[in-house]
Amino acid sequence: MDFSIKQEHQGILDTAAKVAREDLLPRAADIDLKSVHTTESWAAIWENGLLGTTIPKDYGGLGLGLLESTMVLEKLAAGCASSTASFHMHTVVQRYIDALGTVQQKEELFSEVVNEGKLFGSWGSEPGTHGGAAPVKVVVNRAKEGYVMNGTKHFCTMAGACHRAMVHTNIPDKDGNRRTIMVMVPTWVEGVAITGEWNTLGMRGTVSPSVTFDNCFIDENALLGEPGEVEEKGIEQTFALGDAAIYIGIAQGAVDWFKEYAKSHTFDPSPQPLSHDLLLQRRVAEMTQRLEGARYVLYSSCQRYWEESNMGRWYLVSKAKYLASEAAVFVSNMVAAGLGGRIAHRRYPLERMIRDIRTATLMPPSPDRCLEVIAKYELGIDDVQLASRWGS
Amino acid sequence: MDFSIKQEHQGILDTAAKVAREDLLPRAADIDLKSVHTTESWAAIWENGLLGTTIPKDYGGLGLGLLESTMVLEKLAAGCASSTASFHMHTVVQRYIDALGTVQQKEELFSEVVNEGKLFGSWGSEPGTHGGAAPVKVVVNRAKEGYVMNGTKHFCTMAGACHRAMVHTNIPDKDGNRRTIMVMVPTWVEGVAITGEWNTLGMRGTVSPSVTFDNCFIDENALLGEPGEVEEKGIEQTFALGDAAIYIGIAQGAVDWFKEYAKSHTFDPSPQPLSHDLLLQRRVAEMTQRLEGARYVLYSSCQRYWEESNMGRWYLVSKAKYLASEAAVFVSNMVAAGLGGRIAHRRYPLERMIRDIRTATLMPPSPDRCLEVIAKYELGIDDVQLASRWGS
Amino acid sequence: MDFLLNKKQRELIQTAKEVARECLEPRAYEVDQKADHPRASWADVWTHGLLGMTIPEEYGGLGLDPLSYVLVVEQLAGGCTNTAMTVHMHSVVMRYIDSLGTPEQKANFYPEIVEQGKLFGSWGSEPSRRGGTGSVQTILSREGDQYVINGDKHFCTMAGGAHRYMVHCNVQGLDGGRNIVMALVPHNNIGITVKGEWDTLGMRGTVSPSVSFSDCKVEDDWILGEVGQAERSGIGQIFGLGYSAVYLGAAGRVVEWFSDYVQSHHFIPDPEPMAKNVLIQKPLAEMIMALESARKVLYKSAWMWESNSDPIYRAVLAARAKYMASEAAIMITTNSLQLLGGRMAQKRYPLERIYRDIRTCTLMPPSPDRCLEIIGKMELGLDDELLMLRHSS
Amino acid sequence: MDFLLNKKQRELIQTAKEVARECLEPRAYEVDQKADHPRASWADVWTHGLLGMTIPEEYGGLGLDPLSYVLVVEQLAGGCTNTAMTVHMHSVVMRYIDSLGTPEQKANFYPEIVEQGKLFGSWGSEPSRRGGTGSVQTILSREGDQYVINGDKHFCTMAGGAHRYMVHCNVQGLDGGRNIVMALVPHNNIGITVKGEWDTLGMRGTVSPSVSFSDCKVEDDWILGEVGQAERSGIGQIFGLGYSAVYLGAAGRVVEWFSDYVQSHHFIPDPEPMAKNVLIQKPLAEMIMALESARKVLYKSAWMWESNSDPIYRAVLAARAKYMASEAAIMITTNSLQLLGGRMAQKRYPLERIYRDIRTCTLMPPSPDRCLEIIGKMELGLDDELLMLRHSS
Repeated sequence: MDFSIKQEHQGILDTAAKVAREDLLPRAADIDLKSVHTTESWAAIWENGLLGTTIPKDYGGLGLGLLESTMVLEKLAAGCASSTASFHMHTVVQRYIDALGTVQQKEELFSEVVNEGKLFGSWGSEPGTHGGAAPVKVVVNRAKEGYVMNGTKHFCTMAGACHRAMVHTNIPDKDGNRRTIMVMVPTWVEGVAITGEWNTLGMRGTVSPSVTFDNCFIDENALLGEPGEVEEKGIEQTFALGDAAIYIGIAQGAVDWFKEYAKSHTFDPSPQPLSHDLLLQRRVAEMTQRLEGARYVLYSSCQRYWEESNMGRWYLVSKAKYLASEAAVFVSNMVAAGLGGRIAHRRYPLERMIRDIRTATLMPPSPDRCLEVIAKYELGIDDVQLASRWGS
Repeated sequence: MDFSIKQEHQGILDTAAKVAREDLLPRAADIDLKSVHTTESWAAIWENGLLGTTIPKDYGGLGLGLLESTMVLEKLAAGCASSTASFHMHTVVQRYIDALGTVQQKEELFSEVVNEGKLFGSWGSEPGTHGGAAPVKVVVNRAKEGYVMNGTKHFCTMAGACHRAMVHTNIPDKDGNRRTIMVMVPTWVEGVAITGEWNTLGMRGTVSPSVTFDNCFIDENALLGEPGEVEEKGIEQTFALGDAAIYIGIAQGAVDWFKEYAKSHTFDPSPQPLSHDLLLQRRVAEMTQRLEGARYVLYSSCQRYWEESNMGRWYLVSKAKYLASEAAVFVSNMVAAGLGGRIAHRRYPLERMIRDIRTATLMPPSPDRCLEVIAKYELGIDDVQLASRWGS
Repeated sequence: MDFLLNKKQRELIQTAKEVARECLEPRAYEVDQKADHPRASWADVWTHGLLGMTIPEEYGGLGLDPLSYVLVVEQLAGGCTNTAMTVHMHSVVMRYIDSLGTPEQKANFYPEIVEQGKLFGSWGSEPSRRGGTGSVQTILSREGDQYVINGDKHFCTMAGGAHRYMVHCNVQGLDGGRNIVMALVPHNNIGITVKGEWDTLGMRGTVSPSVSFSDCKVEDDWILGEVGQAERSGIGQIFGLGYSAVYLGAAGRVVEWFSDYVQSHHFIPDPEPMAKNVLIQKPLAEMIMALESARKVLYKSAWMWESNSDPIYRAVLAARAKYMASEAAIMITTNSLQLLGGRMAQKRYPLERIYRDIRTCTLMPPSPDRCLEIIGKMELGLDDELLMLRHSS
Repeated sequence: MDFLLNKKQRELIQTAKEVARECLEPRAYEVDQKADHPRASWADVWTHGLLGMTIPEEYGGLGLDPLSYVLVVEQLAGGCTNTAMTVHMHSVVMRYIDSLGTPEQKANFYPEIVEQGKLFGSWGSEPSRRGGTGSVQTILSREGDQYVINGDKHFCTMAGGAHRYMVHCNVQGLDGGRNIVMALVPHNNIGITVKGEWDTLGMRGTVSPSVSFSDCKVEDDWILGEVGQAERSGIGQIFGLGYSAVYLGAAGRVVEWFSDYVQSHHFIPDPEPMAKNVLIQKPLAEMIMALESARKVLYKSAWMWESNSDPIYRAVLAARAKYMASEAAIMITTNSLQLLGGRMAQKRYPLERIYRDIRTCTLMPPSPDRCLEIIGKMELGLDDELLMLRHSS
């Protein structure tokens, strides 16, 4: 066992922490208020060389493994959860491209990210189906010199702001069976229309309206891999690992702000800063310990992820996501109770952090679902339907 | 022991529940969005005969005791916490008038409420002092044919919307010592200026900016009682009882909405509504039981309130406020986790209820302070400074 | 609404508290250590007129309403959980006799309690069945001209200590469904064999081993009521109400003891009594509030009890009380021990005993899971599922 | 970062697990019931080479680093908490000897363990002092040409069972401040009187009564190091690390036992094994996650241990581990008992024993309150207060 971090990675994490503090945090309040895309924050991530964390070094990225790229998300989320959540989605898309793309596709797509700072979304959810279920309503069919795509996606994060979106679609394979395929859709093409609103409790900068594809023409080159090939790659569950990192990151940001506030504020009749209050010290300790436990379980899940079977991966991500989500909600309650009415004002970032935690942790799978996966794995109970209910 | 409710009171509670459901709830989302005064909701409370719950029957009010008037607040808060919180403040002002006013003052002031639907605010907080501390900065001095008032108040709920505000001020008594006196200030007079913003996580309709009094002329008739007389009346702590009722009320409103949603929504692949889910049933049970315990402790505190010494009153209200606040926060976490991402959308009232609970329960005294009071009372530890630290 | 007690209730509480503190509590340690019946404490309960709490006044009892009853049980538990729990079980049997028995049966059995201080036990649980799911495999059948019982019972409280036992039996021969009937048997009946031992974490004085029935004869007129009547009567649900009173009585004693202790003890290097420490005050107040809110819910359930005898209605009332009371009691015993530290693990302090007792008696059915399920289904209007729950359990 | 164990650690765990399950666990019930020293289990620990875990390799021990050490203690506790706890205390004394002892002392004492399987105890607590606040009233003084100890100690683990005891003494004559020194005394020394009894909720085999010293003679060369050196060494904080390993080892055994039980049992009227019930699955997963996150924090503290020997730094590491481990262990033992119901209160099931053991050994200082205070002050940069906390405690 070894808890140390390599020097090379520590440098990247320090950069991420700096970006979070200096670039993301100062913009977070305005983004939240207006509920708009976090364009400038993404630019800062790019300018600091972090947009390609999951792009291989050969293609100009940082080539980070699952553990290190997840730690970058944790650091960034302490500054702004919304921009980090959409950036997270972008990094998973790079994993898909790396796993499924041809050399030509990689060269072209990765270059847009590394050299031009473009972002790629990932649109999977469909109305009436759960998050993890295979796409059924967005279909791709052969057309002259390419394909046409039709259907509607929900929760299309970065719609209107990303350069391309990796749309989870279904396509007939050679035998005519419908299989899943990822399509890198340029968002500017004809037949792509944004519909719906995005007005939420928190995570308001992860603007995620619905998108409809109406006979949208797709170039041959936009399809990643063969029909069904994506199902074998085991990338899907890495979404939940990044989510867990983001929960821990926002919560750590809230704890850090709480600590700074306590160290720098004194209230009558006490002559000393709030930090000298015993009950406040306990709160800080309880929060940091919860986060610490969640953090190392997450890291450990990241480390073991690629060695595991599919069920083992569900198990690992469930453990990470469950603890991270519980710890973050715990932190949000503790900071609120610890500072009282002061934090309810929107002029303080804690108010936003609390809303972001409450909202981000509502993303499926729910804690109950995670616990179910953990228990079934440990008890050796087979559940082939698990993946399809994951999103509920 | 007797848990029944008199028929006369049950009728009033039914009316309150109806007003909450039909008048307050439908307006709550808009009020929250705009962060504006709940004028129309107050009108509905008046039109349904509830504006004078704490005004004696002789003066046209309902003449409810502490227990019943608190129960009315609980019912109303299930519809809209913001309008109920400001209405609550108004009802406490009537208690002060009843306890301190002359017959002439009562006739005049109560008539404004009963016959004209006017609202009275209560402005006590001052910058740099805690909620429960005696006023020091807003002073009243003798002037020709009346008094002049100077100073600034914080958290002036209903400023700009209430007809009169009962301002907690200090005044020299016969011996020249400064004592507390309540002044019924008409809000339209010269020298009253609203300053400051109100932009909060929740309870956004309890618009509470700062108000400055600049040589504001006050009629002799505006002073309630003799200097210092108010300190003997023991009304102050009833604020916290009403707060507790509001917490329970909002939380019950959230549970009720949660139950209705669960009964009426079905999600694939289950053929039955969500209400058939065992874990959801547990959630409902845990929430209702927490609320039930808090509710009866509150009622019991109301019943015993007037018989108690000052310390005994702090003890009773601490018990009620602590349990109500813990139960409400518990409910807000449980409903969120129970329905997941669905509730984060602002189109659902739960989103607002969660913010309202989180914000309202931050009002001093904190749970820690309540626990301190309870323990000291039970352990027989005298703490004469208690009242002055109550608001912290 | 009125949260004050009436004069009769105040007097009852006073009597019960005196018995509990002066008679029961001094023996509680020994009862626990020996895992033996609290016979001397039962005698004191009898002498003070509380063994007939639930016997109608016309038969010499107190005929207490459920609210007054739980107030008394709570006080008794403040002295000795074992005595309170066994007296409670006995008192439920008295209610069954009142509800289901003939005038002859009442005239036959009640004087044994009122005049002789005898106790009656109630044996319902069966091996391999989930707790609280009633009697199925203990069969009451007709052999020639008499009734006999065959089968096994678990958790047979007061085995060897009570005078008679009310055995929950299933009537043979009717197919499908459950056909429960209550049969009274004397303690020394032929065909009753105590099989298991009783060596438990806590509640050691409730002596509840397994018991085997083999052609155990039952007098014709010792069967209470018609087949199925016991279940329809809505009596059995009061078990849970009394358990709740035991939990809160014991937990209340812990809070009181804790309060006294922290006021009178201080430890070097702390200069003041523990009571002055905010880290003692805060959790003490949390304990007090858990206790108080659980009490309110229990009292309300008891107050509402007689307004409806429907078993499902009462199961919900009992579930409310039991859930709150067991959560509160576990929290209070766990935290008080934690706050006072290692010294309290020693058996010479009462916390150690009460802690074990609470952890044990809160395991009695219905479990917190089941309580929550019952309450949740009721709140969500799932009456059909409640009914099924009842019939499957 | 790497969460995998190396080959040596895997082998150690394997050995420790075998000893725990095959030798220690079968005796755990008896050790608990008799409240007697687990002598036979100590012998097995010795035979398998684990009594010298913290003795340097050059003296025939294993010289384990803190991480490997806690992994072994955790495994032992999975078999018998009493054995694991006493072996842990013994192992801390070995660390003191290594850090403070002269080569002569090491050559004198270590063979007693390695070759003869003797155990050394450590007695620090004193009556009337808050737990963990060290030694002040047990005085080491010069009488003529020899050292003698006078005073009272509490919680003297292994009293009568170990070969020698390391007594935390205060040196007389220097005014102000504390001047702790560690003195080794043989178990049969004149002037040592066992005064209290040891009859506790759990951890009954750690036999830790009170002991009185009256002019108890100490050999000149049996004092470890200079006055004050023991406190500066940062050794004592590892007590808390080992406690955490005991908690998690016992709790891990409970989770494993619970898992097996619910897979192999079902109760009428439920048609399937308990493992299929969501109300079993969910709390089981909660237990697993509490265990896993506490383990991660413990292992990290152990991994960081040797990077800094400052007592405050190590107190924070120990507080982190102990807080998480005790919360997890209490939750796991409480909930597992609750979920499996009344049957588990019987002493024939291991849950009953482990439940009492965990509730008892988690009471050892530093308390959760103190752990949180230490962590909180560190997080908030209150180094002065941390220092004061240390000196006042």
